[in-house]
Amino acid sequence: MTPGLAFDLLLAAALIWSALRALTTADLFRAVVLFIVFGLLMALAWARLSAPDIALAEAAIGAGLTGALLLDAVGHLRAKRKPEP
Amino acid sequence: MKPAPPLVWAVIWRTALFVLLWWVLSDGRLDSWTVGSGSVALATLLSLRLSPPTRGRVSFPGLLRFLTYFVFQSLRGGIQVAWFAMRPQTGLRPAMREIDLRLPEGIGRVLLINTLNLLPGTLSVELQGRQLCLHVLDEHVSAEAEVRMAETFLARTLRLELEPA
Amino acid sequence: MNGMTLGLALFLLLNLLVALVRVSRGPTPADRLLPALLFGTTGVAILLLLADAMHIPAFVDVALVFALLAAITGAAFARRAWREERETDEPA
Amino acid sequence: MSLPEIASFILLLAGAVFFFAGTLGLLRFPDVYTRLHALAKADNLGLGLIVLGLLFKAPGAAMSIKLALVWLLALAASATASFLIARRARQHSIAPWRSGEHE
Amino acid sequence: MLAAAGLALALGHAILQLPQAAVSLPTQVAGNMGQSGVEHPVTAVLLNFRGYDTLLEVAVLLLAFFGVMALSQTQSMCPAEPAHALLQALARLLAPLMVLVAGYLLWIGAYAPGGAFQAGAVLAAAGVMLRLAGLLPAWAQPGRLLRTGLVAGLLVFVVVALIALGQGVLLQYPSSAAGTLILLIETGLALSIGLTLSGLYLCSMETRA
Amino acid sequence: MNAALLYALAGVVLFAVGVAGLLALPHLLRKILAFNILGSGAFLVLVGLGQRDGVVDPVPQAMVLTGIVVAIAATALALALARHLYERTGRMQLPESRGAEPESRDD
Repeated sequence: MTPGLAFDLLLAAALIWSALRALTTADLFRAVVLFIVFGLLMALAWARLSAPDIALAEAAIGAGLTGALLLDAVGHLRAKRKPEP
Repeated sequence: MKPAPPLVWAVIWRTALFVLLWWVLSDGRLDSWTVGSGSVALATLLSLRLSPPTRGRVSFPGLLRFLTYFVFQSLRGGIQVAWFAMRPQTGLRPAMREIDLRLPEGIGRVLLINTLNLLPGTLSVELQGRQLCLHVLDEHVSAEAEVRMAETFLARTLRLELEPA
Repeated sequence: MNGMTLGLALFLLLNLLVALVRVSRGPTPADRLLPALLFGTTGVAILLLLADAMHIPAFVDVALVFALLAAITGAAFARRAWREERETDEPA
Repeated sequence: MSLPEIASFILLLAGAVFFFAGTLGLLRFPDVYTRLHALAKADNLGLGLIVLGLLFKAPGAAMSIKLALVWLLALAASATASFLIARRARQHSIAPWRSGEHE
Repeated sequence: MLAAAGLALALGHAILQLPQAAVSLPTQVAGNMGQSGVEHPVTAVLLNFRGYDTLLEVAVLLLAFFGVMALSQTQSMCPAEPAHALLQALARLLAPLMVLVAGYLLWIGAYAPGGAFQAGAVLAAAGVMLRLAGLLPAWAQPGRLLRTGLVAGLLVFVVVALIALGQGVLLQYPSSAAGTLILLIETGLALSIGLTLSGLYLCSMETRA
Repeated sequence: MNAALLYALAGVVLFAVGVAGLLALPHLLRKILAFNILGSGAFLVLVGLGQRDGVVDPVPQAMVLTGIVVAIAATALALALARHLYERTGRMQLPESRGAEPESRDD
């Protein structure tokens, strides 16, 4: 097996794993972190697919916007949580 | 001759810096300057707007000495952390230290905090007034000596006066 | 030579994925975030190695964008997300 | 393999070792402050060595400076981010781990 | 769960069975590159061959932004604690660099990977960074300048399209001027994508009581 | 096995995971994450299939580029709507799934 193929296999598995964990883990903050990681891994996947255009867009949006938006939403939910009735 | 006002110098320096950066980015292609001149102008304007020019000047011999010190120290810092991480017993003896800074307020302190985060065994945790709270990996090593050393180098680079401790 | 560079990239990817254990171990939200911050360094290194191995210099630009924006996640976390006083947040 | 190629490879390898150490530190160190040490120092040194190794292969001056710029940006980002997170951790009164406590 | 697994299996099977495409798109694109006005195929597709996709995309972005803005106005706002000097210093340093890099991505788009979308995303990140450092006020009510910037991309696009329409077909530029026109359109696009994306963040985060 | 096809297959799995999550998870933030995963999967399929014979195809790449920007805009709008709902009702679920067990312990 060439290192390139091994890289692709590992990356594909990591993508699927992080997506699954982001949806199934019980903790909302953990889910958001895993989703951010998923987005950044996607940028690597686009690089391996020789699509630097998409890798650039995914990197800029994944690192600059998605994380900020989702972390903000999580903070909002935590700050506003009302005590259970 | 009167010294030039800081604004003119700031404009010249920053434009030169952004021109150099654009040259680096565009790999020196001449046809890039249609977009390049606009981008450099925008970046310079934004930079002047965000950080207004000050009278401070950088000493180049000082900068060179600081960079040598910085590279050498960050090598040491990386090796130290790697050593802690790879030992069978980490042998960490962390502690918190409070130190009064001697650098005056401003860009000097900001650079100091960033530098300390990359130096061996120190992590800045809080800065209130001139009091710096520092997390150290090994309580037996004098954190104060490290801070003083970094302060001296930075003060020389930025031509700043150190305040008494 | 290419094979070796790709092999190093593979090793770094493995490193990155192993570090994801911290996401579930915690214990504080900050600990969980650390693996995401790793992309600022390890991800950049992987991209630089890929640029060299695949002969696509545009990946250096991707790495540049990664490094340029790496601070945003950390800052957004410290300023916006970590607000509560409770720090242990194991799922009930 | 020529001499620059060998030097480049050795530097890349050394960089990978520091990345490994950083990950190890992230997993083994006992609290958030010590883990931030590992992240900020070992990984940045690793990236620096990898950039240095790639400089041997860079086609021109512009590309070399671009690679160095990437490293500088990563340094600034991780130094600031680790300060902000450590500060927040202290504000949340997370006590630093002391030697002798259970790891 | 089972249904999802079944879906995955069926789609995977379909993909593996898919016949080779009758028309080869890469060859078509390569054949028409001469008249596109740019040297990078992805940019040529985005702005010349399938320009109306991009046009509609900007419209969608604006709609989403207006949606977020409408939602944010109904809620009370309170100022967050001021950012630490260190974060402010970093933002002051990085924001001009982000602008420069955005300009670079815009320029390189004509020759190599890059273009208005990536440039817009980096510009938006500069906005997010400045907001996080407390250096940018919130956008409760965008002023006239801001509104103009927001629709600039759409406007430039439409104007160029109308001029071209006078000479032929919608969004088919004369190939002699295609390069300049595309640069013009891309600049407008990058600005308006950058403003819209950062606006999506700037408006949505000011909703805490 | 070629790399483009491998990523296309990974995209199929991601698509299915996203669909399942979108339908099955009650929490709105999770639904938004699932929607994004679904989208990423579809993008991977598009680009991966487009170049499975090794030739890089610019057409799907351009389409995915627009897709990514539209996806982030949709995400921001969805987050704003979800927050709005949360302010009004104190819940992060759609009204019709109120009978399902609440995922209120979300941290």
